[in-house]
Amino acid sequence: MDWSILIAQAAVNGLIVGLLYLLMSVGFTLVFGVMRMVNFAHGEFYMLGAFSAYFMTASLGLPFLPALAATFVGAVVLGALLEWLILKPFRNDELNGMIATIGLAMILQNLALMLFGPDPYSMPSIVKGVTRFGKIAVPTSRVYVVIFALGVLVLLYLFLKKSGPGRALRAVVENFEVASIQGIRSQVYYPLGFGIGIGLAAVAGALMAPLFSISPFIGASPLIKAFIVVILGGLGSIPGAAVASLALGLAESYGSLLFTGSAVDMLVFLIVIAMLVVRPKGILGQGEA
Amino acid sequence: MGVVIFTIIAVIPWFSGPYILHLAILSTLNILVVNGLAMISRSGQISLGHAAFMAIGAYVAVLAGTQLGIPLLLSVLIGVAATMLVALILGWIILRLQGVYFVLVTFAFGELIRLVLLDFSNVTGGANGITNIAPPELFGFVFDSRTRIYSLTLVIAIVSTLLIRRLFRQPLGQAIDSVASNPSLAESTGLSVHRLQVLAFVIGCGLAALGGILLAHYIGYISPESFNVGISIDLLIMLVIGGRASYWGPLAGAIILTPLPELFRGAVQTQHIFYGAALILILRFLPEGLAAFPQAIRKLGTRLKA
Amino acid sequence: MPMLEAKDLTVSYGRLEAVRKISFSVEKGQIVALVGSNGAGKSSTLKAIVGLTFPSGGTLRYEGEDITSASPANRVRAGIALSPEGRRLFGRMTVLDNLLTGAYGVRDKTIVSRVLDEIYALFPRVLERRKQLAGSLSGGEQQMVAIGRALMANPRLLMLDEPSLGIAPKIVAEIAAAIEQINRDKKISIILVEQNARLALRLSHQAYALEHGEIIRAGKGSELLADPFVQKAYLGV
Amino acid sequence: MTTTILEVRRISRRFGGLVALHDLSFNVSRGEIVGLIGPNGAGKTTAFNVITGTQPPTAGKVIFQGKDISGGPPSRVVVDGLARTFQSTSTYPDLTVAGNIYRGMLSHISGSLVGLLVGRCDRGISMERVSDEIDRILRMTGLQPWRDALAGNLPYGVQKILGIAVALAASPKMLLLDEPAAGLNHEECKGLTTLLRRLRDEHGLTLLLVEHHMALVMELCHRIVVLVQGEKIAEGTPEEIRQNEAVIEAYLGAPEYAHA
Amino acid sequence: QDTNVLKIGSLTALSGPGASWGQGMKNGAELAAAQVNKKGGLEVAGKKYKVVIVPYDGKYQASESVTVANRLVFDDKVKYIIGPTGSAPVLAIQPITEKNHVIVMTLGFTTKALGKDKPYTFRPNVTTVEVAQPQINWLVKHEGIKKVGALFPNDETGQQISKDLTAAYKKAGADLAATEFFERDRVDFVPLLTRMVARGIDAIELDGNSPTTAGLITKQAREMGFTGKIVRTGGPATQEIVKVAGKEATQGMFVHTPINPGLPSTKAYADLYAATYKHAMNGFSPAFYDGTRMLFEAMQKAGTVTDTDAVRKALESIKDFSGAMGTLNWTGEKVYGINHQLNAPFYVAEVQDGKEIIRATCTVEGCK
Ligand SMILES: Nc1ncnc2c1ncn2[C@@H]1O[C@H](COP(=O)(O)OP(=O)(O)OP(=O)(O)O)[C@@H](O)[C@H]1O
Ligand SMILES: Nc1ncnc2c1ncn2[C@@H]1O[C@H](COP(=O)(O)OP(=O)(O)OP(=O)(O)O)[C@@H](O)[C@H]1O
Ligand SMILES: [Mg+2]
Ligand SMILES: [Mg+2]
Repeated sequence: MDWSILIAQAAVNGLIVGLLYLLMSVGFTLVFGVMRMVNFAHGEFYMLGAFSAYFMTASLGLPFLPALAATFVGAVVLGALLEWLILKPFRNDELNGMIATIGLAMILQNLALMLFGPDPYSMPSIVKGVTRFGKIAVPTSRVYVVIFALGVLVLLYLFLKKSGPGRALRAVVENFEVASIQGIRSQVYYPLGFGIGIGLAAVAGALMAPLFSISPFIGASPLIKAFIVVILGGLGSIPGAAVASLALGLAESYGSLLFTGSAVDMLVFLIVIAMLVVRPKGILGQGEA
Repeated sequence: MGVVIFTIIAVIPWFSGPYILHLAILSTLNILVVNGLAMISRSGQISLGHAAFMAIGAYVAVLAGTQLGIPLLLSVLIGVAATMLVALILGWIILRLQGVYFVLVTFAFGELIRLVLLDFSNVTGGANGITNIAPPELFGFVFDSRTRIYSLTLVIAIVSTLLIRRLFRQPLGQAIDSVASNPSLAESTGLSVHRLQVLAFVIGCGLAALGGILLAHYIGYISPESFNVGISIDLLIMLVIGGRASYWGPLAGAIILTPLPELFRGAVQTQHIFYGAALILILRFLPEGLAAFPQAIRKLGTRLKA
Repeated sequence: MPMLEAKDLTVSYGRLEAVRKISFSVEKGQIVALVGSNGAGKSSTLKAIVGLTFPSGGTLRYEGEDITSASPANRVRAGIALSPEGRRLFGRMTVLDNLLTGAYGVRDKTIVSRVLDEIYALFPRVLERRKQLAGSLSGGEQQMVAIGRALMANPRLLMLDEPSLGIAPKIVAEIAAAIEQINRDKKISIILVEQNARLALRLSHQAYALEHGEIIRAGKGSELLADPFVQKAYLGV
Repeated sequence: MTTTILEVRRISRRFGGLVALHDLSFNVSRGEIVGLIGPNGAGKTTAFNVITGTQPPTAGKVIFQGKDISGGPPSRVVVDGLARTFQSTSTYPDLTVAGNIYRGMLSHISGSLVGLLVGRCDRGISMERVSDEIDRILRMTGLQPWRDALAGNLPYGVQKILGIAVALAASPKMLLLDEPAAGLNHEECKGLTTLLRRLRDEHGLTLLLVEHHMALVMELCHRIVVLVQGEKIAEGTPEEIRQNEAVIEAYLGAPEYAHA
Repeated sequence: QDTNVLKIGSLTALSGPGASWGQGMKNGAELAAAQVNKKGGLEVAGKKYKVVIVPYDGKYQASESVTVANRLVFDDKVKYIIGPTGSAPVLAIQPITEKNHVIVMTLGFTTKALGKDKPYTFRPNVTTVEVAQPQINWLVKHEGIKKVGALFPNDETGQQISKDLTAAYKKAGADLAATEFFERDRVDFVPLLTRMVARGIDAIELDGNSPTTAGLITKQAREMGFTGKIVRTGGPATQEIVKVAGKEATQGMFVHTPINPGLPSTKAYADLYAATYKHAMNGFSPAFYDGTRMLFEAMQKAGTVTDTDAVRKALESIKDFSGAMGTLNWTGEKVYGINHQLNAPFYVAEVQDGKEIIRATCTVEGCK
């Protein structure tokens, strides 16, 4: 391989990984930006999503797509229930809410550990082989995930910005009372919003399951990536998250090409800090009151 | 009342075995460190990178001792001072951020410090850490038994609590409170939000550094992983569960949460589930933290009477 | 049958009774003014009608139905809308999103776009600023959006809590004209709470003066304007 | 004495593409009460923010007592003697009225560490005199009856007065008031007028106020500056402004519904 | 009844990323205990002891492990600890255990874990230091690999193994030409692999990585079209790797294994484990089963369960112990200054269809 191909390959790798990161973090961005909740259990729902996809395909013999849909629906319901049963008292308290999700994360991870054991599971790829764009090779399974990721994002963006329920969700979270006097059934929207965020996390886990491995501990990575994406992209800004994820993917890809060791990761954190100082509202962030 | 309970709790370890003493020492160190976190929190900011400042203090002090042969007391001073300097520079830059942004950036800083400690292994010993750290020593008196160390850390914990209590009865402390409760009003009455928050941050990180240094000398071993983000989260949990708004908060949080995992330790499979559930329940029923427990009881009492 | 009827309405916050057993009614197509000093209980009355607080005593009937314990969402769907005191916009949403949120329960899209156009015609400034985040608007601009948001619900009973607060004098006149026009053209009943008592009384068909949670004067707007107590206490004559 | 205390020199302020203030200049003399009026969104609050250092101007300068204070920070500007109140109420809700006033005084307590941190403060109040000083401000603003009430529970009108009291606690030379009369009823407005006039007459304060309550503005102000779309369109005595065609057209309108 | 109880602490990672290894360790100890208990207990100096394993979670963390060690030593008053999992934990608890003469059987890979000044610490599993050189010699000779690339987690294990392997490859006449470090949580290795493959390597070395990571690297390397050899000269985890990477990607891979399923004693243990815990054992489990049994034998030899000094000496003197893994001895004098490192047979295997086929049998001296 010569350098020009290497650089192009790194760009493609970076963009793909960036999209995977975006998928991992978008549910977190939603819950964080819209509901102002730092959801430390995000990674655990990602993990549960991966397990769900695994068991539905391996044990129940479902095809992948229905398994994905079932995972999403199940996760939305589970998320809504958990919000209603556990997180409701913390709706207006960012800090206590955050700690409650830490507790939730502990419970979920260790329940998974009890149920599934510590050893990794592996799911067969949905598709095999390598797709070639000229001299650049990309595993076909990743191409699929990327297409899904893009679809999910567009839908989510449209839901939040253009649909009535999306707007209502933002309104409820900003002011429960005032939203209710716009005719919105406020009580329904908190669980729904959290549920959708959880659903997205689970779908990301399910989509990523065939690419990576599945174990009770796979939630850590998406959580950290989500943190970084949210800082870089700005509070709950979906386009911001998209740009941030791609930038992160590219930075890591080129970084690994240029530096050794943890230099790349250190660099990422330095950029994150610098970014917050220069543009505290994120790459595409707008001012807010 | 609180004082009486605390005194009883503080005396027990002297009459128990080394294991209880160990937990007691950790609790007192946590009181010190969480006091630092409380200081920052009272200025209206929440740090998720507190353990990183314990790490900076501990590594600087220990390396100053082992590599440069600096005597202990001086190395402690150097460790704390270096940490406060880092906190000053960092705080000056990042304290213009508010709310969750600040939380996230301190988180990022914590990760950065961990990576630095891992990567510059020729100085820091990398992931293997530093072993054989000598026990603390003051003017020739070596704190090599647990009872001695406990006496030292207990005194330091109490002194730090009293100092903070005193500070918040002074105009300076009240100014810090003002900044937390209504920053724009504070600013418009001549209180520099930025400077006061930086001050609180520097003091808070200084306390963390002292705690980190004492921990290093007590355990005799440090590694980057002794101060990872998980520890920062644990500290924050202690603060919130203990109560953010009162001097008793860090005391209650550290004294109850440090040994709490021991309660469930026997239940190997389920201990973390119990712990997580305990967190959620405490937050649910005592959102102001354990320090508000007496008030909650009183309120319940009046409601029952009425 | 009156459009809205309050009987012995009481609103309490803990031990404090902000509104004490007041009874009044709003006829269809009327403008009713509530005047009174600070803390008299005007806002509390409006909040109780829309369901933001639940009355601790008394009943509320709206279009013949008992709504005393209906949820706010249901009341809004039945045609009650409030532009609350202190504006209370969704600061992190754009002006347009704020307005559209007001129309949440309105199914008919043609109504939504028609009312939107009416609001833009009434407040050109809002049209200009429709893409800005509501939180960064000037005080008066926010007030305009708050009024607009209540109109977007296409209500049959519109309640305005201090609509002229922070509004430039010229616009106050325009808002006053608009209130009359809305009432006349669309037959919307209006409850108006105002510190600017002269304005409120002039606009109203029926008026009540509230003090310490109790109705101390009731009558036609013009009657209250002429009342010596009202003149002294609220008009500074 | 008619020396200039505040000099606003050609300030501008943009938000993205929006020009909120354009090339605004005016002066305020010591002991004067000046009104700043204009339609909604004209840039009055923005002008306040720029003068008090809450937002930096995109161009121009603000000179206070001969010193360039543009760009803040606000706390420094306050220590220099220029204080402000907010358009909405702003207090420490969990503290009593006296406690709020004490908080307002913190930057001026001499010999405390706060002073060191905030910078020099020559008009320091010694710790022993603090409670006298609180009483003085309570008397000045007529808040004695509320002394021990929690700020968060106060009626709206009283909270607004408390806002002024807290600003006074920082011993300013000049006070900027953003819509002090909004939400006040007729009685309270009258009280406010008296209070503001006393502050000027008896305590020598200079006042700059933004207000839509024309009766109050016309009665109180020596001079009025009119802003429209970020630009000054008129400046003069209340009489002149009342007659000014452009001002009537842009702002005052027909007088019928304006505050009596 | 006058049955005596012998408590043995188990300080392993039961939650978090090290849980897979930690549970294998704990289960090994429990199986050993169950075995003697079934026979009525461990007979030492005429008394029968019921063996009780006290298992605690060290979370793979130094600070947590210190607290657990305190609890085991001072509260539960145990004299023997199986564990801890990981190097930082073992270094962190040694000040307590050594001072209190508590015998520790650790998995910590660091060379610093063993030493003359740490007479109570033993390691019942072989590490890279022991296994790398013979296997690499064999691979270089028989498979002709020359230019090797390797990815390591940026932690103590990774840093240590990277050093050891570089030296070993050099000694064998090959070159560990490209090494990369990454953060432990990483799951995507394509960028790192891209760069490594660009250096023209003909083999990838997986030693030093957790099974999951090793599996992911294998899978992703094959996905991007890497056709060279993939080898793993340390760390028993073939099953997990195959699980993660799939049979196709692991075909023809060369792995280290301490387990020869053809050996009857090993098979017996594997069956027992599977029957008891309903899942297959991992490669470290037999080491701790054997380690615990060696401990029992040492107690019997010393005739005491309380005098750990005597037990330690008896343990050191055990020779040719027949364990589940084969014939076991102590070694390590040369490297660590003390013979507290287990010397067990190990194997080079080739993965065929997801199964290990033993290709060479090795000892510390060399492979055949
Ligand atoms: N949420 C609340 N909790 C406690 N007390 C309240 C609450 N809201 C209002 N009050 C009290 O109830 C009384 C009536 O308040 P209300 O807001 O209805 O008066 P208002 O007539 O609208 O006055 P204003 O002219 O100031 O708006 C006041 O004494 C007020 O302090
Ligand atoms: N942060 C901001 N971002 C964008 N636009 C802003 C921002 N702050 C203010 N503006 C705009 O600048 C203009 C001036 O606002 P300002 O608050 O100064 O008006 P004002 O004269 O005080 O009006 P009012 O009398 O209604 O309070 C308004 O149109 C407002 O929407
Ligand atoms: Mg009101
Ligand atoms: Mg304004």
